[in-house]
Amino acid sequence: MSNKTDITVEEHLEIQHHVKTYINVFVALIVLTFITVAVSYLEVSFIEAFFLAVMIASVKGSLVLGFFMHLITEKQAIIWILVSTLIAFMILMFLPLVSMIDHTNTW
Amino acid sequence: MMVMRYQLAYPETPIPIVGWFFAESGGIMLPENYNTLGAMHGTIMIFLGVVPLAVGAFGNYLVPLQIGAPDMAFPKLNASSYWSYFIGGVIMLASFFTPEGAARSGWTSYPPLSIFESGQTMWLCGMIFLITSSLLGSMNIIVTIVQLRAPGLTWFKLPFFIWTQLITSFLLVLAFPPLEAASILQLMDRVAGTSFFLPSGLVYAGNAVEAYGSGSPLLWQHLFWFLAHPEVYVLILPAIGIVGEIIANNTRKPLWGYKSMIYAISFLGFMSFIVWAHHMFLTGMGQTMSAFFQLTTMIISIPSVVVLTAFFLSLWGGSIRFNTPMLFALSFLPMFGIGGLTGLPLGVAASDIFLHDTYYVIGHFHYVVAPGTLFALFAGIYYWFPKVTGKKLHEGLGKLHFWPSLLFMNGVFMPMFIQGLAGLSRRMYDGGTQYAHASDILQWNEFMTISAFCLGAAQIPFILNIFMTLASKATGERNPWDSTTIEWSSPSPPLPHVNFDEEVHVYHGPYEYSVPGKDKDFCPQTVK
Amino acid sequence: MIDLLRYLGLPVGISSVSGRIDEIIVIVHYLMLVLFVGWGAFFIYSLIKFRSSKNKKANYKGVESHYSSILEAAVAVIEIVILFGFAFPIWAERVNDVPDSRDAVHLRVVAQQYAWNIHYPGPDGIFGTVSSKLVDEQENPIGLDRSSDNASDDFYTINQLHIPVNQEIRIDLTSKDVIHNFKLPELRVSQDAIPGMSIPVHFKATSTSEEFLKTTIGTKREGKSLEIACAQLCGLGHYRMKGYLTISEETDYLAWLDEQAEYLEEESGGDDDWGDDDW
Amino acid sequence: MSSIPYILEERPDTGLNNSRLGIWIFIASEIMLFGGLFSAYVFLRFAAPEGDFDYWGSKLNVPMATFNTLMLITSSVTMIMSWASLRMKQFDKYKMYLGLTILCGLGFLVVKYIEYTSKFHHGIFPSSSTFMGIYFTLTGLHVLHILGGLLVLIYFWSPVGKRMYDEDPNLLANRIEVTGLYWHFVDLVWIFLFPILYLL
Ligand code: HEA
Ligand code: HEA
Ligand code: CUA
Ligand SMILES: [Cu+2]
Repeated sequence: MSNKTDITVEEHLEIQHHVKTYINVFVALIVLTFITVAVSYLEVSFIEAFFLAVMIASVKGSLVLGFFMHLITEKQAIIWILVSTLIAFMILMFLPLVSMIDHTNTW
Repeated sequence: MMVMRYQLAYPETPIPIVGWFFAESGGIMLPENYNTLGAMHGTIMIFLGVVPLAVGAFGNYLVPLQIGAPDMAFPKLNASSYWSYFIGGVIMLASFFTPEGAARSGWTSYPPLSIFESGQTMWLCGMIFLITSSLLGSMNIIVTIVQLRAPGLTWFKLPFFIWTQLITSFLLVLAFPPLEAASILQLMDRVAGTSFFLPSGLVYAGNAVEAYGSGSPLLWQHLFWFLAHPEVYVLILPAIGIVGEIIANNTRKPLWGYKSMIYAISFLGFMSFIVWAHHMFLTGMGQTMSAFFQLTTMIISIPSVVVLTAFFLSLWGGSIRFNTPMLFALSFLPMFGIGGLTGLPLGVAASDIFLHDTYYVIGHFHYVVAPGTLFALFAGIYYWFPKVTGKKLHEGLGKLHFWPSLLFMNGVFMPMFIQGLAGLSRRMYDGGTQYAHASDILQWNEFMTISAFCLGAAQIPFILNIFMTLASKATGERNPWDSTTIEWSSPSPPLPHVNFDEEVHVYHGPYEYSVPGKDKDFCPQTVK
Repeated sequence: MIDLLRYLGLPVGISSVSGRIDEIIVIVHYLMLVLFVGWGAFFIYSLIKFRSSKNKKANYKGVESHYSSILEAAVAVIEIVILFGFAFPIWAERVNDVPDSRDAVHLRVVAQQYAWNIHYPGPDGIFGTVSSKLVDEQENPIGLDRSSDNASDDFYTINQLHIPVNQEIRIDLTSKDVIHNFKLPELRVSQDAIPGMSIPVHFKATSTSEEFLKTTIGTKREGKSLEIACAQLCGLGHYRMKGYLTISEETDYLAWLDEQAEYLEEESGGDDDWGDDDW
Repeated sequence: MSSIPYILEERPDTGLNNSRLGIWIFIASEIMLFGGLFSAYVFLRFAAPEGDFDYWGSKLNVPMATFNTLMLITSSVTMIMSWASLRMKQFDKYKMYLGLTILCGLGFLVVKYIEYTSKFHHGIFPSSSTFMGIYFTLTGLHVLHILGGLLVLIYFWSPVGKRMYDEDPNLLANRIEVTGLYWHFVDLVWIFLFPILYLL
């Protein structure tokens, strides 16, 4: 790694390049925010609205994760941790729901 | 605390010695006391006892040693985990002395009961701290294992105990937060008047409940068991790890099927997230879900069988030394076997119809946690005591501790299966005296109570042993058991903050015992 | 095995489902016994054979055959067979073959701390409307709306469940306050009563209370008839939340129904307060 | 101070340093924490009477929340800029960006405060309905996360940061990177909270 105060020119350029990406992502996020709000005024069924909203949120989320949190260049170990978290998360989200629907309930 | 509760073999008679606790009722235990003690026994044993012991104490102490690291990765985090535990513990214990009393809705805290009953608020606050503590602790363990392994210590050279700690920590990290969320929700229900867990139209004690309603009591059960099933493997995995270490050491041969055991427990860890609703078969579950959860429950029993089988086969061809740690570790096997096997009829929904919430369940899980986990922890204490203090516990007293414990453990818990088969419900203040179908098996209550007292008495040699040994002179022997794993190459006790007095480099797998052609029957990981 | 389990405490089963449930309990216990004895024998044998005083030097390799995997596979296969052959069908029948009112004696059970309210639809076989707003612990514990259609002939009992023998019974189970569990141990019936949900249970009793009492002669249970137990912690009175179950021949059952109808008649002539009936 | 390895430099075989791995595991547990609440939200929404959630959801103030979303996104980008500046050894820029981040965070809190109090003024409390209950719980927990994050940010913005920088710029950069990861995560949670609570 570099010493205390100096960094090499290449490093500097590389970071500058990253900064450009950050700005682009920032703009994309802003645009998407307005799109979500706009979309919420569409007259669609709940399920459609739900999927639209979650889709856009997921896109935004992936942008944040991927670029701000550098997930796209992150190490294997962390990807593994997140993938298993995601699986657990999905289980937590949907199994209770499915089982609620499956319940025998005469009301 | 256990013992007091168990007085209930003699319902409604004044209780000797501890009767002052129930002074208002003339020494007679009231249902509220009983329910409180039941709930708090479960909570304390699990969240304040075994988890902190197995993960907090054993994990924090042994993980750095066994991987040749100077310390845990985040010492400050460790301290905050400890303090969080401390606060949580104080809240839990203090709740006994508040006017409201401690929680009395079972350690499962099913709403709506838990929302109406007193004492629950403190329980929830305590739980939030305890959960935070466990979370911080397990993050630390994961980072330590991944990052601080000594040079040369590759994944498949890790001792089995480390693997169990790693999986356990993952279970904690992923399963505990939903319970924290659920606790927050229940806290809101209690203090902010929300109704997450209250359906509409409740009438409690003759009055309509003034809440908005439209919540669901089942939501709590889902969130609770989403944690609590992985939790039971949190209780058992470190125990299995300890037993593995001790068996390898005292059979003087490598663990049989080391890799397959690692795969088995990883699989077990994953599966443990999708079996939770086997605790909820009788909540009106439909065919699809019950089939799914029965299937996963049966599948998850297979890795346990694999691990146990590996342990049994490890014995074959060994040169088995029967010292105290080994005795506890060996007795763990059939005891966990009984506990695990009795899990099967519970996991089959059709038989669970009859056995659900009977003493059969109590028997099942006490066999896995008491003579199971608890024995493994005892084994671990006997085994690592020389490392921690530089002094070896007395063998004779150890055996005096072991044999009566084994006997009376079974005396306490075996009859539970009989009572369960008779259909006796759990959490009965009077031990079931009211019910006709319990009349045949009531006599067992007395037997179990006496056994429980004897079991308590059987712990006296253990405590004596600890104090006597502490008072004796340290030998500082590094490796009294002729063991191979890394912790035994450090001084006893290990040096503060660095643990080891020389650079650690690892050359071998964890269990190189009786390697053909070597003159000594063990070959430490750190020696070329 | 069933004798062993009976000896240990398993009560006699007297319903259409008890036979199959007992059967599966027995099968699983066989599996457990075989595994336990098998492994146990191996365990003890190894401990004796390989004790260090006799076997000075351990064998580095240990067991080399892979029979154990076969064994593990066998355990898996047996479990699958148990599930698909027995457990799933029983459950399917339990939750999918719920009879409707025409084919069964249809009752409602409303659990509360600490009692069982049994709601009978009366001769018309149709339940009146209930509402939690009308609940009055003294006068109207189930919140029955007497003014609604079909409600006039409804009646209820507290802790007294009467059913006819050999007829399909369907009970819609719910709770007023907290979660309870409606358990008839001898009938192998058990179901959580959850507030906000109404969950059907169905079964057929195969022996009357009287016949059952005969089987208890000579045991500690002699003279104690059938009961409803609560199998879910529901508060301080959980341990005493007990109801009584009476299974009678159809004629006796009908007579009992008539009796109840008469009470109802008397009551509606005068004013209310008829709830706590004949016990 | 300590002999613990891989505090800053990366362990060769995992390619990670301790704190980066640590924070990601922390985030994993946070995902599950919010996951529990999201799961509760979905479960309750399905269990609730038809239209109940829509009715109460329509009482929320969308423009304010949109504004807040933009605030958080901005704070995220300033956060990462401050880290980038630090890596380019431009301490003053770092301090400015970090200050902006803190301001955005504070702004978020102020708007949230206005939102909450106006709800209370209209007699809307968590107990008003299940939707409001989950709304207050979710956003409340999120606010707590913001508060926690702000405390850490202020800590690094204060002279402590300067001292740390003078001692070892890489240490500060590492701390800021880790804090940033957390901060982005909090932003991420809001990105999901916003449509789910306000727009659906
Ligand atoms: C350490 C804790 C622990 C462990 C490991 C387990 C393991 C298992 N548990 Fe248990 N369980 C609990 C703790 C545990 N449980 C607790 C605390 C409760 C009650 C909670 C409450 O309601 O309060 C409970 C309740 C519980 C229920 C709910 C019952 C009910 O409420 O109706 C069920 C149902 O499926 C179940 C199933 C199982 C199964 C299938 C396993 C399987 O993983 C077991 C697999 C193991 C084996 C199959 C054994 C293999 C070994 C051999 C084959 C060799 C044996 C032979 C010799 C040694 C000689 N458990
Ligand atoms: C880890 C968990 C654990 C352990 C070890 C135990 C141990 C024991 N338990 Fe417990 N029990 C539970 C968890 C546990 N239990 C749970 C979760 C419930 C359900 C609660 C509920 O209904 O909500 C329950 C309920 C329960 C009941 C049923 C109550 C009811 O339904 O009405 C009974 C009844 O006999 C019982 C008895 C015992 C006995 C006699 C022991 C004996 O084995 C105790 C013997 C104790 C010792 C031998 C000492 C213990 C050691 C330590 C505390 C560590 C000391 C540490 C060092 C010295 C380093 N328990
Ligand atoms: Cu009703 Cu227990
Ligand atoms: Cu379980």
